[in-house]
Amino acid sequence: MTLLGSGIFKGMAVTFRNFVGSYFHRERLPTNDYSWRTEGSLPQHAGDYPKEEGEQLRDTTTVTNYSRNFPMLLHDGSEPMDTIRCVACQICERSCPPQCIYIEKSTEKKEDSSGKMQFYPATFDIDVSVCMSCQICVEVCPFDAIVMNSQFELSTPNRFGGLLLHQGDLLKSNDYYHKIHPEEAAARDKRIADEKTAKEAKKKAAAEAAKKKAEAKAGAETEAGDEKKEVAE
Amino acid sequence: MTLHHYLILAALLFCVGLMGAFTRRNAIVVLFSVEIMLNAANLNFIAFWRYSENPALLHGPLFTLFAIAVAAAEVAVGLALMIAVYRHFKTVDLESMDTLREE
Amino acid sequence: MSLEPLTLTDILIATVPLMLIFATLFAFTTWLERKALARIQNRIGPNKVGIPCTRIGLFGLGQPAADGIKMIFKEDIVPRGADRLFHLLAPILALIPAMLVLCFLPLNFPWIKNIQGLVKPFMLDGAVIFFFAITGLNTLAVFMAGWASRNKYSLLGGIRAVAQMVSYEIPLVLSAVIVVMMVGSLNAAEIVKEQADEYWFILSPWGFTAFVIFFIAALAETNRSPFDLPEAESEIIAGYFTEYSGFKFALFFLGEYIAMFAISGLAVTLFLGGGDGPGVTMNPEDQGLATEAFPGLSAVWFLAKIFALIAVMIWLRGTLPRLRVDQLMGFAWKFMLPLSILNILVAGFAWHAEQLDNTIITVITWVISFAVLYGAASGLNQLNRGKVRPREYKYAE
Amino acid sequence: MNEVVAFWILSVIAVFGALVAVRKRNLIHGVFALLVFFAGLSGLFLLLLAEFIAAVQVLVYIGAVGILLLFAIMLTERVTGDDDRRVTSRGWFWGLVVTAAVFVVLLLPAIQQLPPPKAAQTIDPSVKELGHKLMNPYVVTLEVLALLLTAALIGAVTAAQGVRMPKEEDSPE
Amino acid sequence: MSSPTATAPNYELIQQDGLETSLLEVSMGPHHPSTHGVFRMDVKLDGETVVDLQPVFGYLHRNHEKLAENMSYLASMPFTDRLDYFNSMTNNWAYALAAEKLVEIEVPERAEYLRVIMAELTRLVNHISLVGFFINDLGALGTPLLYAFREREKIMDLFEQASGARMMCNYFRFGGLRNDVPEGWLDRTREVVDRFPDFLDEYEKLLCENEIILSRTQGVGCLSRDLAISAGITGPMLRASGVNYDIRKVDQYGIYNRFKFRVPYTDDDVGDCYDRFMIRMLEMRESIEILKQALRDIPGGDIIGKAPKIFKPKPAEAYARVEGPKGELGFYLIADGTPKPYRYRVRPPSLINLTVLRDMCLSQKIADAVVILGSIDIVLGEVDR
Repeated sequence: MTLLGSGIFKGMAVTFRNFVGSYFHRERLPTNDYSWRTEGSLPQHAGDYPKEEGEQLRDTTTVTNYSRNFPMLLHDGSEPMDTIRCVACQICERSCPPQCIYIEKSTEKKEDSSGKMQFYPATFDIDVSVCMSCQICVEVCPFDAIVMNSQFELSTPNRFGGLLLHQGDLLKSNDYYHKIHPEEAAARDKRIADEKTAKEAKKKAAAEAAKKKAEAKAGAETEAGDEKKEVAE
Repeated sequence: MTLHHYLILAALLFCVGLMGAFTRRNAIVVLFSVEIMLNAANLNFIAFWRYSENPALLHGPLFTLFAIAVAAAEVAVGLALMIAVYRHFKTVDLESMDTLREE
Repeated sequence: MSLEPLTLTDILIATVPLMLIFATLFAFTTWLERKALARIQNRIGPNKVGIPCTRIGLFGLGQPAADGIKMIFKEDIVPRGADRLFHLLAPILALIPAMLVLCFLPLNFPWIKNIQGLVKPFMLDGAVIFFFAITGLNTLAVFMAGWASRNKYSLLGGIRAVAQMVSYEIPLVLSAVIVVMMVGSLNAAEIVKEQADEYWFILSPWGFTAFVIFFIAALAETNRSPFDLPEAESEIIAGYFTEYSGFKFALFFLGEYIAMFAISGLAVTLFLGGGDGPGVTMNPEDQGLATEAFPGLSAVWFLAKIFALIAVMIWLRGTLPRLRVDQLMGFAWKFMLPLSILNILVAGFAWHAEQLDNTIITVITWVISFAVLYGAASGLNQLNRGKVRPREYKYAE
Repeated sequence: MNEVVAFWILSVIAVFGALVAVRKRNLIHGVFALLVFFAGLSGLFLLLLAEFIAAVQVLVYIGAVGILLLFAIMLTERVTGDDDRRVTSRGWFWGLVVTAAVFVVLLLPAIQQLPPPKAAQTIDPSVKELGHKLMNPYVVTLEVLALLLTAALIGAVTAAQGVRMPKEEDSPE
Repeated sequence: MSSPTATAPNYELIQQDGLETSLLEVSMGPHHPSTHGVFRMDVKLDGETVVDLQPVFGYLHRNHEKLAENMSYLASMPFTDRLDYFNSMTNNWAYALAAEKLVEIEVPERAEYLRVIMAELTRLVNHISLVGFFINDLGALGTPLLYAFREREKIMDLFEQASGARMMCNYFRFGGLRNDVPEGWLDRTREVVDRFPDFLDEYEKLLCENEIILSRTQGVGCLSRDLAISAGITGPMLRASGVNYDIRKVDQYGIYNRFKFRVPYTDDDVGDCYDRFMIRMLEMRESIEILKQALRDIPGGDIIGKAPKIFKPKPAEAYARVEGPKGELGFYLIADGTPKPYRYRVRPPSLINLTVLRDMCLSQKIADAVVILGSIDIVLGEVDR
């Protein structure tokens, strides 16, 4: 026979241990008390909310490597619009599940960062009140032009216009990307570089092959009949 | 304060109760009225005891105590009867319970 | 004895500090409860509101004041179908009895000695029975609120509250009867004096049983967890005060906490020796007034004991889920009532045994009564429990 | 002085409560008015130094009878009374006449025949004494009362329960 | 909506002869504190006893299935997160399985292990918060719930580190996973998993022997084995009704055949709330066993298989199901050769488990109705889709 009400006493022992433990073991507390921090290290405090339309908040980003909130557009150089990676191919617009991206293609081409003539987006809007942060646009982008930003504090006094991000709001430099997602950015850059070198190597190889072929062709035109025979076999 | 004040008050309360019992047709209100009358009587007991020659005998409070107990029993039984009546007649209106009246 | 020597000043001296002190304690208790519950749940609790216009937190001690200000300025909404008069009266009626019974607690505040007349508030000869009579009024307030709101959840809450309070009043009173039997008086001061002379009643087996029954019934009377069915949030929103907002809600809240103080105070008076404690001697001839090491010590002891009980209430609230309505009733009628009646019998026998003034007999009585009470409690528990027990489960590979 | 003020306040409360209780259409309001009357009366008992009776008055009337009435009303009637049914009985006029007559008859002896009022003695009532009295001369009464209450309890339960039809055995708990 | 086979006794109101008692109709919800979302129960009460109960749902209907039929296969992946928003990982898995069946993609070894790890972590998250909510429905003041959320937070942090989001993970892809877990993630997971049993011990001590919880849950909301089977109940609820059926064992999808784990079930035909609560508590321990084995054996390598660049399956149909924390979660796809599915259908365990609500609640108390609803473990995102 167990003690009368033993189950209740056990439960009370557990809550008592948690009561005491919450004073001594910080890891027991699931909440963060920001008031413990000093003024400067607060991520956000109430006075900082934007008071005027268009006013942006201080940089608010999280630290984990894959954190994502809303997409941003990457550019490589100092002048955002001159070095924008996006070529307005509109793949992301088509594959966006909630259809929150709106792109207008430019009518004429412009030089991109690598000096190639490309189209660029005349308009690139993302309605972040619709966006569900799914990252599909990032995955489908063949130019690595759109990646996820981790800035989470987007509150604005204007609930219609303020949540429609335009190209200017979305453009962020590659350095910023490196800052917020170092691992991911490094991997991505490495892949781009690899692809580039591979492409160049391939091109070179192709060129060489073409050259060789041309040479071979030139050199072996006499044996054409035999080769044809071989191919046929 | 004198005894007369209390006696007049008790008479007034008793008559209020009496009026309720005579003029209302809802049985529960009649029960209220009976309670008011009983309480007026209790007030008389206590007042007489307070102004009596020998209060140490405690007759007044004792009688009131018994009266309150009986009244409590009365309310309980009365309400039970009322529910039984309601079950039968679907009302506690005293005027519609007239099955004994000759037509 | 007569009412005449009492002047208005005396009345004010006796009541105003009492009301102020308990209102302050109420504010403190809300803070304490929020803080303690937060810590039990591994949260931090209120810690921001301190001195206005500064960043000094003071552990959030300003929170009750902030809450109060918020409550006052909130819109007071009365539902369209509601009975406006009763909707207004109910919270007031909930507060008044709770405030009223505070003056029956034998609190030896220093200024009480300055009162001219012989009558001291708690010297009422039938203080204990007055206490129970007036606490019973709370039921009406709850019913009134539930009925006047014209809301189904409110009505359910109100009816639950009435059924619960009426049922638990019986074990509450029956366990207090034991103390009254032992002392032979309904006078709170005399009960305290008796305990100071002999022993605190919680230390005897029957006293302990009575205390446990009393405490459980007190939880039910004040609608505290695990008996907070009338305001069961997960079932009937907020029960009888679903339709209350603003200051009326605050009044309910206040009434509930004051009732907690009052009933804990009665438990302290009946079982925990009232203001008795180190440094306090009760004077037999001076009707409950005590000689103290410094003025107010006895009141401090009293309040400390009240807060100990309230801490247990908070602790229970943080731990337990609530009962179901039929289990609640079953617990009152099938467990608490038989046990408290048996307890009265045991206490009666024990009292006669103690009159013999023989140590051996006393010790034997104590042991036997403990065994009887514990056996009866477990037996009743077994009977009521039925087949409810932890089960074994199978595993498939 | 205190006593006079208290008496007048309490008697006004009591009379007002009683009047509202018997005149109000809305029965729930009526019950609460009745409870106000009981409370006022209990205050009067306290004024007459019958404190135990005052406590019992609150305990029994306000605590128990009030709740009982509330439940009975909720079980039986349309409570608000805002339909246009007549609430007074047919013979209400004669009832009022009889009431007035009784009032006069009751007042006459109080005014005329009693000896002139005298001041109350100073008494020191104790609950203990009351208890002793209950045990010593009135113990039989007390026992009979207990019996009566038990009988009333049983009677009330039987009367209110009615004749239960024999039900199918699968009626749920 | 009544259940397919109503075997509950036909409740007749006790009409005490003459004393008219009318039923109290209470509409619990859609904004009721304990209907777990926008769910409504039209309850008819006789006193406190439930005489009739009508579940009303659809307040959260978002046209999930039709939407998915109008977008590419990949694009509905993030929408599956929003079905049962507690368990986005298992939802993803079920959908990925169905798509993989359509085109027959091989999933790399490491991805399979990671999938199992994610699914079992999800199960922990779901069960622990369900138990918390359940005890909250019983009337506790949130203490068990907050303990549960403290532990849930740790797992959510793991999810965020791996996938970038805490709840809407969107982590699975056809043929594998979106990205590899970051460095050190496995060690952190091991740490969390190793600590979890300590928490469970504490939790069991707090709850499992508490007399009030026992008496509130035992004999409440009984679901017989026959009714459970014929109503199509799955998951812990079915096992609590005495049927040993776990899709992880039956189908052995993924690599579940490599792990040694047991499936708790009850033998007696009671199936009350206590059983459902305890089965979930016990299942968490088994999940921890699976997690330990998976974290021990996980190999390196690729995390995504050779998936076609444009997902355009040949005309075919596929049904894939997983043992979600709430029951059998299935996705049924018909491909017609275009990049969009011709038909897309979800078998939501929450909805199908909810169908027996009425049968379980009849002739119980109103307080029990809330508890029974809590023990079914519904998420309205999945019920209404």
